[in-house]
Amino acid sequence: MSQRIVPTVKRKQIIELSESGRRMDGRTLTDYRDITIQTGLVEKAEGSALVSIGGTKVVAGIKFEVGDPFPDIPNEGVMQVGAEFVPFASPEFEPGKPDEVAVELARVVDRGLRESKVLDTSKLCLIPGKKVWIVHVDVYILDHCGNLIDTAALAALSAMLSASMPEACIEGDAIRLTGKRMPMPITDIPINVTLAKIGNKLFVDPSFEEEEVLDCRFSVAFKENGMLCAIQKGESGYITPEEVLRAVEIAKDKSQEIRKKVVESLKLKSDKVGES
Amino acid sequence: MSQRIVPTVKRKQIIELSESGRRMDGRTLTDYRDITIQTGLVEKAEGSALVSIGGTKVVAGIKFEVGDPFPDIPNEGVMQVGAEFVPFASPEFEPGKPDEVAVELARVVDRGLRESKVLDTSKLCLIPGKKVWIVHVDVYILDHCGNLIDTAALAALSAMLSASMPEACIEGDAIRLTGKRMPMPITDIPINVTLAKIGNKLFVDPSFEEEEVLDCRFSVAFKENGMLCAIQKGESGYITPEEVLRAVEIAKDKSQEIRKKVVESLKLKSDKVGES
Amino acid sequence: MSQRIVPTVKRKQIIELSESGRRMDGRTLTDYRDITIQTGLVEKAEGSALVSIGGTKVVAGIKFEVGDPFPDIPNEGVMQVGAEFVPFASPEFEPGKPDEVAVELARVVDRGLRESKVLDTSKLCLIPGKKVWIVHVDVYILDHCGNLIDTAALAALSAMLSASMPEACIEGDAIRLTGKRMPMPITDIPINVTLAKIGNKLFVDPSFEEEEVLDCRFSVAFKENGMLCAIQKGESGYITPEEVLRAVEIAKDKSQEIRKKVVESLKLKSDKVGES
Amino acid sequence: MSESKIERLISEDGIRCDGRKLDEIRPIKFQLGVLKNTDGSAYVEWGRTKILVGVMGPRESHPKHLALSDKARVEAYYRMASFSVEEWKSPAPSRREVELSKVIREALEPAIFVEFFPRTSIDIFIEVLQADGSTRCASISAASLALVDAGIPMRDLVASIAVGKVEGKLVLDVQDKEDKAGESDMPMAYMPSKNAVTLLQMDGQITHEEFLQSIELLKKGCMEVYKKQKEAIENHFKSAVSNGEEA
Amino acid sequence: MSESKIERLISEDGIRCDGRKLDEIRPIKFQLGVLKNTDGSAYVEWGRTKILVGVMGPRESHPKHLALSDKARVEAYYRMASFSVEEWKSPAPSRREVELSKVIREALEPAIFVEFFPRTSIDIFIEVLQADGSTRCASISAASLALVDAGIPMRDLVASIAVGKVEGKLVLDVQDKEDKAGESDMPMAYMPSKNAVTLLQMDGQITHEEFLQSIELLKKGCMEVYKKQKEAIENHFKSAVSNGEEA
Amino acid sequence: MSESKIERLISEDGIRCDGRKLDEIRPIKFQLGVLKNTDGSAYVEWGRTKILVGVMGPRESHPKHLALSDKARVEAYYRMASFSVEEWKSPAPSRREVELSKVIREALEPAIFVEFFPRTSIDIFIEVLQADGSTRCASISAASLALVDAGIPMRDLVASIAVGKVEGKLVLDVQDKEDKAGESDMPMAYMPSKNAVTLLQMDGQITHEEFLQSIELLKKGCMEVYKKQKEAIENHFKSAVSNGEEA
Repeated sequence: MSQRIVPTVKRKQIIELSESGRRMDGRTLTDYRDITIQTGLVEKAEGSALVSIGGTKVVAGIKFEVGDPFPDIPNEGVMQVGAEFVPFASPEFEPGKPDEVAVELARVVDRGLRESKVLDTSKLCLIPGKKVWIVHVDVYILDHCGNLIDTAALAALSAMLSASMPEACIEGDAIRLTGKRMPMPITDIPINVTLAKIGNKLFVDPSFEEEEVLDCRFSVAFKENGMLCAIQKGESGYITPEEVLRAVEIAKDKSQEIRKKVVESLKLKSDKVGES
Repeated sequence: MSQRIVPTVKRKQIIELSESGRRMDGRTLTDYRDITIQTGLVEKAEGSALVSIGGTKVVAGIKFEVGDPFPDIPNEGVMQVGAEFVPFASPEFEPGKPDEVAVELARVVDRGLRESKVLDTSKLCLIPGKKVWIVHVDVYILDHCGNLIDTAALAALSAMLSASMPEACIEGDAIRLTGKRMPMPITDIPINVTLAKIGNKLFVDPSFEEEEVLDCRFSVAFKENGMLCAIQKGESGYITPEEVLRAVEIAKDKSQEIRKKVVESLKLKSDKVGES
Repeated sequence: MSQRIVPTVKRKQIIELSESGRRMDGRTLTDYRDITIQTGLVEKAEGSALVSIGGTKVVAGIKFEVGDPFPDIPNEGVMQVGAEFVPFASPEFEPGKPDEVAVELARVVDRGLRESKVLDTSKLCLIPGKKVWIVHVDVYILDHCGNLIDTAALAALSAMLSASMPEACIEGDAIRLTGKRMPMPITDIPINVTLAKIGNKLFVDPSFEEEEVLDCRFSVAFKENGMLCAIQKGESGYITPEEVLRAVEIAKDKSQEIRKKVVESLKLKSDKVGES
Repeated sequence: MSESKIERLISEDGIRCDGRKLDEIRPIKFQLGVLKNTDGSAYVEWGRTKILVGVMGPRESHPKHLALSDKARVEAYYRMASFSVEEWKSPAPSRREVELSKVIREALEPAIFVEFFPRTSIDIFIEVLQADGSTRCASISAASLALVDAGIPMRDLVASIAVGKVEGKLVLDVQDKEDKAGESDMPMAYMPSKNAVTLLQMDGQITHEEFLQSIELLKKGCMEVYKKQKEAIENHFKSAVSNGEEA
Repeated sequence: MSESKIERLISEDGIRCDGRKLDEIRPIKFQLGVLKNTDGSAYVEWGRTKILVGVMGPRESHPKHLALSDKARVEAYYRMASFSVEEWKSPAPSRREVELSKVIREALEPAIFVEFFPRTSIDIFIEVLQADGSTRCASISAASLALVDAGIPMRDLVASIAVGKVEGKLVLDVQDKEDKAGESDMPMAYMPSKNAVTLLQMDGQITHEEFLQSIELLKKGCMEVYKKQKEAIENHFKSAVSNGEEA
Repeated sequence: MSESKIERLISEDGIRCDGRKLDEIRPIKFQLGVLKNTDGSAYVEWGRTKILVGVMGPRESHPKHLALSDKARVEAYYRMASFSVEEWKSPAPSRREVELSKVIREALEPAIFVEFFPRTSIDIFIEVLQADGSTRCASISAASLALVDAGIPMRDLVASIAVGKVEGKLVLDVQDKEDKAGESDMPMAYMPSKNAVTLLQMDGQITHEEFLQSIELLKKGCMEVYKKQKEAIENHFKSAVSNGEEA
């Protein structure tokens, strides 16, 4: 039998501390831990980024592949998002066990990118109806100290923003790579912000120990223009509609803060994105 | 260790009762339980049927797909039969465990349909040697109260009999669906009849409790013209050659009875089938 | 918990006996057990061989299939080597469990054949860039009494040496088989020799009981011209560089002995191989 | 997605392609106790969406090492029949089915008194016979009834519905056609008496203002589903009593 | 199926393409005790069909929770080598192999005194090296001998053979070519001393009259196989004795 | 393999395409203690090859029946990230990854005092972030350091390197380009203080004379890697002490 030592003592501590607006690691309820973004680590990938939020570490890589379009959108490229839990990231990850947590993570990261139309897939068509670029966006969880969704989303985004794509030349039915590179057709910088509900408080960017005692998780992604582009409530607790509204308000502010960080880290001309 | 409470007491009761030609649920040895056939439940499928025999409930659906022919029969469509055990159908079915019982069920249903040539696959060719219709016939076991084979076979058959197929228009190498529907090329109404051997008696349409104590199962399928088109003995007991002959005699009668029921339920003009 | 009765007593016996140059089954340290090679057992395969070394028995079969070339070598056929452990070969093999031991075995056999260029894949192209012969070389372990690698490698080699391939006729984009057979483009007779290190002695062709107590396994393959074409150290012990050199010396001699045996068994004109 | 955009999904006077008003839900028909081999079951027809739910448990956990010492282990299995969608679907669970199984479980577990049944399992099996939009909402709503049918004590029923944005307008209870052509989809699951949101997801793009409106619309929609759930329970037990048998 | 129909499989005077009469079985060669690491084994060459069978057990069940408290658990694993058939076959078990494993187990289990060995497993591993028709019959017949070789007490040997309908005529012991071109295939397994049919299957189309004739022909064929099985056992134990060793 | 042979990989004065001499190794940078959730970890940049290794254990074996009564059970899992190679790689482990996991485990286990930790597991997880040749050598060398970081007692460090034959010449520490165009690849793992070869493989064709030279070159190369490993350990514990914390 699985021995779940319900960390009731720790939960009590965390809630008590939160009454005075503070957390175990010294943060306020709306603080993120330190965020670092390093791009270009994997030179063989079309784009890559190593992102950490506090101790949580995720690497993302982008690979291009020539493939078939979906029959219903024959002139658009395909973006495929995958998430892998490297077993050394946490004692709880077992090798080779595809897990609903990894599936959910991949799909939430995917939706954040896809629904904001971060990638203009109409520009990834090679031979209409026949061949398109498949863009693989894979995130690998290297160290799990809480808030995987935001870290993974940020890694995937940073890898895409820093990526260049192969230039292809179409000669009849043949696709020839010129060996040159061109920028990716990126149109937005969507940012995902996750909060934990513990007791009746909301904790931005929950740490591992906060996640162990949370009621539920709430993630929301914002486009540059402030529109919401993805929401995901997670875990087996509940949240009130009023808390949802509050969470969205907080997340909106934090998303702008993080987007600024991304723009600075990647030395993007923020206004340039959106034109592609 | 698996605790098999061998139901010896129940077996004794069932055998004793059968001496006077009766069964636990009041039937004679050659009675079927009530049979109901409801078609058209799944409008999105090309054909569908919900069939119950007593408490046993199976839904079948037909889907068409354009696909490649088998190399050795390049001008014929392909029929693929699958069987899924929905875990709520029985406490013994586990989620996601593909099981030899499901495989046997699918293959027995398949043979009953295939060997009777119920579907004229030569009429399912789209582009000779290149593209044909793949006809998926999938049965889902919803409630298991005994005699899955007959119920599943009847559900698959009823779904096929009630199905219509998409009309396709070939323009060069392109296949265009007109949006219209046309009847399926059905050529027979094969009926499968299953008996259980318990002691030295044969029980038509065994119930779940009869199946728990049976020696073996014997299934035989008949075409409209009375020819046998499939036999399957099942389970780890034996049957004598004499009992086999007796079982076939009984099954032949029952198959006609059930075929009549099918024709009435589906309002088929029985004589029309076979012409297609 | 897995009960590993470490056979320390047996190990001690084996080492003591080896001091006087002898082994439990009467062999010297450099003797192979009896080798038998029977080809042509499976007439339906393009080539087949049943090889035994002592009690170890392996059957190999060759099948040809038309398939796609690898994109980076578009004008060469493809050789695929597989290894299956039939569960009756050893009480330790479980049905359906793909095992790292089988994977290693297949890859070591593969490398022995591939690196010696035993098969001239450039002669297996059908339609340049489009269709080539896929040559399946599958070994099935039937009885495991030690030294699987050498037995499997010898079975695979013998099957290839005894194989003939289908003659194909290219008519435009169509491939027609003439029904005739032609010899395989074989260019070498690589031989794999395996030694076990037990204590500070090297044992050629280890038996099952020797394998149970070995420190490590060392396999090396030689081409006809004496060049080394594959090495694999195995198991969780070590070997010194000096022992490695000694092992290679011994193996070189043994490889010539076994090659002679192969040539005789298959009635090959040894000088003919290498011309193809 | 392949729907031609020329076909309007909402008419100028705010009527949707199936005749509904913007905030009108589809006809919903719940039925309890429809399966014989489960501890509880329910069937729902929600427009053309048709789903069967069976509950097994509380029962011994299998394998045992997965049992929890302080509460029941709840699992949900959301599966679509191969013929339930436009294109034939392989029976192997897709990543979508895996994720939906997880969020459905998380939507239902807060409603169950899991602490009453330590060391046991409660398995919720969902089979979508026909999918025409909002299958997760219909699944959650029907599963609540199957849990009631199984006699498992609940804090409240979980009612669920989705709001979508179609041609710039918020619409309640999106069907498949609207979902595919629409700009967003936002399903919510809600326990009214607890004011508890147990599922909330969103795809697509909406403004903050639309988000606020959506939440209101979702609450209204959930209350309507909740009412239908209660009626279904009442009818079920009434007929059980009149039949002189246990439900 | 790709066989041209112009080639006649049965000549006018009732001789089949391999020279046999309609009710004549192929040359069958059984051999016991062919493997070293099993508890029992057998090899059969049945025409060009070649099959190895190994039996492990009775031995401790693994995993333990599958053990049965009142009898041995019998499992059969029927597998075809990748090179055993015309086209290369992937080693992953096909649905056909899964079904055949089941019916072969069910054909053999009635012959074994399983009640003598509660809590144990008896595993029957079958490897088809070359398939030329009637592989399930050859497997069952050879597995019976492997069980004998393993010293497992049996009620009787199980003998098995198939009848087919080819060009309108019933023929005994169908080979691959006849099976593929033929109108039906009907394998049976039989314990003569018990008058017990332990396997019976049929594919294709036959009249009631042909069915009755087939059963008779199958009984005759099984008796011939049975005789060959007994001879093989006798030869095996005779040579074991003359070698002064245990079989 | 698709490399055009016209491009020379070694210049006339014996300089390789990346500027190295024939017996010169690439820049190697080891770092210990890079992960938070492991018992020990290491990161290596070996030319452009980049690998992370995490060690978990000694810890309770799971599942328990795999535990060994007389020693720790060592497992290695070598995996390549999907983006680590030229073409996108499916995350499902390939046969190559399975074999490499085995030989890496067998290269490391002789160095570990496994007999100190009966009934436990030591799991070595290797993630290749970028592969540019010699990934197994880099993995083994880095894993040795991760084991040290985990405080697991070792007989010696295992240092590993490969020799290749390129354009007829033996070269030390092959990178990807040389491996693919080269005539052979021969990786070795070595515990210098024990004079113990724990891994040795070879692909390709070499003469006996070249084989003898390769072994010498490999020993020299391993000694250089060994030196770098020791430096990395020293630096790590020095900085740990200066930070006043446990490594």
